[in-house]
Amino acid sequence: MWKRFRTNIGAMIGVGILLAVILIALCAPLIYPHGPWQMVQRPFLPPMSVDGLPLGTDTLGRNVAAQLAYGAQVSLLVGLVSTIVALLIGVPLGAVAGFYGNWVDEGAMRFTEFFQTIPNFALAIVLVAIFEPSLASITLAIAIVSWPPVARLVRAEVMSVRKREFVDAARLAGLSRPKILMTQVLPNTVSPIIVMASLMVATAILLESSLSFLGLGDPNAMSWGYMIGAARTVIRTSWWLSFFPGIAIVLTVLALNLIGEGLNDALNPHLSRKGRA
Amino acid sequence: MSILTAILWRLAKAALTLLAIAVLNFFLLHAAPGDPAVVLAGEAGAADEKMIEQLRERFGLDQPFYVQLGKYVGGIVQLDLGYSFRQDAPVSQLILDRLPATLLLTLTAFGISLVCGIALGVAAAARVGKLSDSALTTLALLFYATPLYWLALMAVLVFSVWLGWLPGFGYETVGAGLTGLDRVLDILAHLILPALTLGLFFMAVYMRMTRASMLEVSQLDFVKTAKAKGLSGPAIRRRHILRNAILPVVTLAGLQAGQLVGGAVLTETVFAWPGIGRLMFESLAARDYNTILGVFLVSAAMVILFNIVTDIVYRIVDPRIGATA
Amino acid sequence: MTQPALSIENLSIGLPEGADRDFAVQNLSFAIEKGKILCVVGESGSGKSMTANALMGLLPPGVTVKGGKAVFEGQDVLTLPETEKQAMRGERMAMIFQEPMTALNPLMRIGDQIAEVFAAHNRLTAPERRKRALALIQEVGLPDPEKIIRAYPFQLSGGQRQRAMIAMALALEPKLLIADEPTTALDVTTQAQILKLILDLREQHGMAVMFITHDFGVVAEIADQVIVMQEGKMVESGAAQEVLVTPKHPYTQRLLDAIPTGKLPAARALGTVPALEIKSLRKTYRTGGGLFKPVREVHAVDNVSLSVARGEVLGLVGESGSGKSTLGRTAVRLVTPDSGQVLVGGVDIAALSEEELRKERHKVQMVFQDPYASLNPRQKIISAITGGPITRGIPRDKAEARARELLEVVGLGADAANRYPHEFSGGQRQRIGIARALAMDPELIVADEAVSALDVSIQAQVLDLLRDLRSRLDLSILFITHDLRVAAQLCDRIAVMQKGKLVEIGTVHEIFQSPKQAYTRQLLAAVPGADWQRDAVATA
Amino acid sequence: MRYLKATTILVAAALAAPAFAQDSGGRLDIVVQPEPPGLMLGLVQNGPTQMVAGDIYESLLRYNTDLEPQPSLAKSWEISDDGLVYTFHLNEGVKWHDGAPFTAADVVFSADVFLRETHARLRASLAYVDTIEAPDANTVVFTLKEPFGPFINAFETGTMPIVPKHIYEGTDFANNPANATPIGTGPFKFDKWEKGSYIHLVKNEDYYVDGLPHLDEVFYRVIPDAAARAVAFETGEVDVLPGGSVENWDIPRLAGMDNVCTTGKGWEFFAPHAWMWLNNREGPTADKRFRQAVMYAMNREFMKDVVWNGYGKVATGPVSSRTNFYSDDVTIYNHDPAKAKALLAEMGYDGTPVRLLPLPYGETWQRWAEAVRQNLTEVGIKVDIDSTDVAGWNEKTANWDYDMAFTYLYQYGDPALGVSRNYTADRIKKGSPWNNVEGYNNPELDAKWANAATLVKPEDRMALYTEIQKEIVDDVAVAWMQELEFPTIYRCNVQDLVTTGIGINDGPRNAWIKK
Repeated sequence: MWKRFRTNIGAMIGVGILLAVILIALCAPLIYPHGPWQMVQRPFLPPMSVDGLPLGTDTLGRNVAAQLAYGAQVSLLVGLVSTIVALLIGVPLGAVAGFYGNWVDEGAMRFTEFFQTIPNFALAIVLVAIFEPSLASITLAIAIVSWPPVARLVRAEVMSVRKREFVDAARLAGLSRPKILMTQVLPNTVSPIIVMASLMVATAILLESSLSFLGLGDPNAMSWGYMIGAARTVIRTSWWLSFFPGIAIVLTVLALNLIGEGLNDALNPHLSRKGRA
Repeated sequence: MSILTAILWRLAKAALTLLAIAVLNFFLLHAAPGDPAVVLAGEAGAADEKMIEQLRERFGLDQPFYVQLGKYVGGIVQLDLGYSFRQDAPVSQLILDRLPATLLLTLTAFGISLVCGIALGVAAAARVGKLSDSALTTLALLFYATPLYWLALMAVLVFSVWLGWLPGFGYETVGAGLTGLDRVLDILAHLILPALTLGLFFMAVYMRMTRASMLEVSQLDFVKTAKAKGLSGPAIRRRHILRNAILPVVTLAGLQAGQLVGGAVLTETVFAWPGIGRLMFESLAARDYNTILGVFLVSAAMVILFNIVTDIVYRIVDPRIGATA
Repeated sequence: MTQPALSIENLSIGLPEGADRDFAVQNLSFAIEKGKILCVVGESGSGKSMTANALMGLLPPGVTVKGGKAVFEGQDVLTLPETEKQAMRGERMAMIFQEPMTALNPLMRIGDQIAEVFAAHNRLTAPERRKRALALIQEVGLPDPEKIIRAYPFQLSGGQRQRAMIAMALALEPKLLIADEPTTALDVTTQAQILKLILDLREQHGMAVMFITHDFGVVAEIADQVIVMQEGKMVESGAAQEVLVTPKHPYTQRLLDAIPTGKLPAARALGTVPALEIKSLRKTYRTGGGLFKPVREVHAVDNVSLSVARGEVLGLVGESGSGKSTLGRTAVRLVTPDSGQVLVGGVDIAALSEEELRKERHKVQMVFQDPYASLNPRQKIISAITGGPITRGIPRDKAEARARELLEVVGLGADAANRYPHEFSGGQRQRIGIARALAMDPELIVADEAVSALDVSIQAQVLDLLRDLRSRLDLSILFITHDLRVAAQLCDRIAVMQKGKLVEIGTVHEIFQSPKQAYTRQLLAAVPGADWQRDAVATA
Repeated sequence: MRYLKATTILVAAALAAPAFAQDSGGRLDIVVQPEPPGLMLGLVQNGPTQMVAGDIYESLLRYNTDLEPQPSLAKSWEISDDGLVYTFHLNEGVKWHDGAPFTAADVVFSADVFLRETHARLRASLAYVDTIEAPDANTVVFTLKEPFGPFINAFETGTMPIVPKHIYEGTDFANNPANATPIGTGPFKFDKWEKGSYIHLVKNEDYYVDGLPHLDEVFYRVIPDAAARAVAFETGEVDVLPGGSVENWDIPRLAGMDNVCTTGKGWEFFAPHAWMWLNNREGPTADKRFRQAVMYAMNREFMKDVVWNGYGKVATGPVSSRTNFYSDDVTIYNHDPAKAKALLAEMGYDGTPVRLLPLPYGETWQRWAEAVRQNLTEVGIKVDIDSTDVAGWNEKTANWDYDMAFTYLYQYGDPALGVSRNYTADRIKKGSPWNNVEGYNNPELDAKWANAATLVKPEDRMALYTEIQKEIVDDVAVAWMQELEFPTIYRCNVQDLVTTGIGINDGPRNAWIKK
């Protein structure tokens, strides 16, 4: 599997970019010990115009490079944590629905459908506004709007796995149903979940940046969406302020997508079809 | 089960879903900090106790929570979305005023993304492994990874500000007094940028899906049958692969309708498009509960509508559904 | 000798890099006479389908013709440019496939799919095409052509779809029909009908048929000529009668030997203590139901009573949809019956609660059909086998020791224990499945089509194992199969089911030699090569 | 009796206006942001409503950029020497937009009945009023209980809009269907409101000042996004960007375009004054030394230059230098981190984090809060920015749930109207974000505020206000930040757009477009 993944050029490019982003995020406090908010120079300095400020300064004279580095922390953190939370909601729900079927399934799927009916970005906006923007509320809101596809995927996978004969064999072995679900069924749904999770991190990063762009970001955490949102009014005079964070988002999301596709090809060549729900 | 009964059944279910959404959101919104009376008073530039009391009374906020909920749900059942005190107009009026713009935007974006996505997906699948396929898939991946709003900003910058080809915002040229075809063309010109930016992301999604689906269907047995009949490659793609490959794309499109409507909030904000997404965003800051709830309901109804439409398309394309369901 | 319809010389087909061998087909040469049926026989992976695909120009990507030629109507079809191949396909050379369920476009009406053949070759006008389609539908014996022409594939049964496929293949009166295992997925009675149809059509149209099969029974039914293939090479060829009666190559002999011959084994004396008693069992499936959907009821098991004595192997035979699998699954309580009793060792397991059931589970075990689905790919063999005993409370070390022992018993060796399922072949997995069932010390094993998915030679080995276990461990087995020949080899008694009802039950000899019910006779008659085998019985 | 002589001269000038050959006709597109919640000025007085409805409704007076009263519905007026009786002589032949005649009864109804019920800010001034009477159809007399210096400033359109008695009398004001189609006496009539897009006003042909207005129509354009508003101006889609409609960073660029003029005028009446409430009740901010440290820690000049792009002026105290009664005789807090640190050390600040609530009015305010946080961080104060939207901001400030909170308020031309409300103890009331939110409680000063409001002589008032300012600045009741300046950006061929102290709000009345 790893062999197949390694030969996928796109995936390896993705891994490379992602590792670089992670490295930058981790090293941000070392390179820029004063944080992303420090006003270091005149505002609106274009890139490369002053030594030490390769990407220029923003509206308050803050170092864009430092902002990007700290923004990577927020993007990755929110992307990762919200995906984990979404998985924590979606996997059990989908698993139980798919495994027990009948009214459990009916109920769980109605519930899921219900969440899919509310336009998810609108719901995220309202949730963040209600809980007040902070990293925690943003993460939670993203998780709340992104679990339904997980639940559907896991349900579909569980339903297909539970029909397989080894599940019958486990029943005949006298295993209890929860145990069958945990030891026999769920382990066989892991690959598509991993693939989906990698794509969800990407989507979560996009969502976080969209929220920040609308001014619903955590005001105490520098993020890429915030940078674009803050720079949109000066986009004509200072293109670099919205350009660089935009590129950062595109690269990171692209990297995650490439990795997701690579994983998909390596783990389960037919996920694209099953995973569509 | 005929299409008609299926639709009726869906509508009945949809009504229940909508009611549930109303109740849930009612709870959610009323849990939010911020008192609409205080906001409204605050905006007036001055406020005293008396004014806030008056406003609360007018809004019905002085009543117990369950009474407010009861009244609201009672209204919903009669298709009354309530009254916006912030805007001083019935919510249904506010939404109806703005709905055409949103429908125009989302439907155009949906149409563009679906048609172009499928067309490009088919094109890429037909050239699988070739350079043009790689170029198309890479482009799709890029669109897929680009934040919608950023794309929108860049589009305004390039096409509106630098090149001056297209209007960068708004729904039509205000007060130009255009009528008939001129007005339609004017609206179309305004529509291009927002619909494209909103559609590009979904176009990428549908294209990738179509491509994958085409490739997968082309492995199926009946394609071999078609080849064995002596059909040409293009004929096989058109008559056999495409129709089968589109089904999952249609399903996906239906499921993504929610995202499309959600994405409209961003697009409408950047392009000053006078739709319900923007209405919601603005109402949120003002805690104009009834309007937010109304927008939620209407947009959820739109999602359901998209779902029903894709369902119908599915039923038309796939004869198996109606018979075995 | 007249000009053959097709002659192949030194055909070699290369496999892509990384495959388990370099050539799918190597140095293959044979010819088909006009109007004759040539059967290509071999087990899976023998290269017989690749040969057919190469002729049609339908090789999968990566697989290429490496050498040789195939002369058809004076041209080497292997070197034709794609456009000419395309023109040839469907018009002069047609093909039908194994899976009627997937070989038709699910979204297109049958009539359109037939008419499309004419369209592909620019023949006829639209109304004429329709007329011809109707005629063809009639010719292949489909009922109610006016309705069929507008039907979608899902509205047809498997046999009907295969007929529709044949109609398509016949549309332009091809000179050569390639049939790639066209009856393998069908029930025996349907298979017999389709074989007859192909024979009839050959008579009427005088086309040559290249018929690919793994079943010597089918060969006996229709072949004029036979070639036998093994791992891409032809090992034997000749007239059908010759090959069947006096096979020369050891592989052919092995294959013929492996076929459940229908030679009836001597009857054994049976005990009278029942291991399983099924009384008035009923199971009805309801589909649909809901506000607008009519309820559809299928009586899968309809008032069936039977018993399996301790040490007996009872064969449960029937076509698909006969309810035999449901009965088997009810016997192990994977399905809960609507009414009736399932007594195992005196306990009615149909009436147990979920909790009680888990304690009684070990009494009946099952061996499943699909060797690839019946083992958890993420679980080592040892834990697959010991899972049940450990749940029952047997200490882990004891359970593991027993598991290794059982792996020896089923002929795998104890070192198989620490490996994962994907390291084993289909036949080996079936052995693991048997070991797993045995590990529970069951009073009864239900084997649900346990050998159906296996190649003939492997099938024979597994049957040998079961026979061996039967006598060594005094096993009681409910052996479910669609194949009467297989049942005859292993079973003491046979029960025949049709549409949920028990049609007939009796000893193997009673069923084979003096069947009482018409349906049983029909089934027996439909067994491919029945006549030939009757000869075999006679000569045995 | 004291006549304001300027009156007649200006009326003459106005009447003589056509002699200057202003071009007539044309259309003006003005950005309005955010979209007003309603246009019935008597009911809603938020900024956008005042801007649009200021063309539809009128009050008795207008105020020039020096805040001197000018005629409007009243052509002349007198104030008795004791400062208790205000007599207004109304223009004759004035008609409501629906054709009904305008009379003194409308004024009495508006001030005494309608606005008393609906207008919180005016209600505070009306508390000084004893009676409002109309001796004849063209005369209105306000009689006060005690002198109230700033009363003459209360006759501005947004403060006392005159509403039609014949439409509102005896109805439920808030729910009157006529609110959707406002009827005023102003130079423009309401035509159409395309929600989310624009409000269209058309020329009032029957306007009582001959020759006015010059424009045929005015469009107020709703464009929700600051960047889009800038684009709209650049592409020529709108002609006027009122103060605050684009971010400050964009102003120099837009102002540098051809045929674009800017003016800082037109805000004198409001004199927006920005500060941070420092919660005087609890937390570190309850300590005067901490509040002083905050003042020293901040580099307000830098913030003005960078955040506000140089527009405005650093505030020295509670009163804007642009209004009356400003005193510069106060302690000046320059950027002095060392002093700030010393003060913090003296009080023993333990590093308790303080929450900073920015004003959710766009990028500038957000940046401002970030700059403050950075400055405070540099002297060792730990600051968390509280994030919130407009509603949350209102809620939190109204409920005193903050440590430091940005705000800005209009001064309405007189400390007694716009300043004292933020500092006197009687205005410490939960539930409103527009009073003494910080909880500053100084009874001695309260008395001085009260006294200053009722003195008749300006010089007496000045003396008191000077004392007040000196003391309150030492106490750092709040952290005064800046006198805001919102430049109006417009095409240079738009003439006479800003002629009064409320700028655009009643600007289109006199504006004309040079051809």
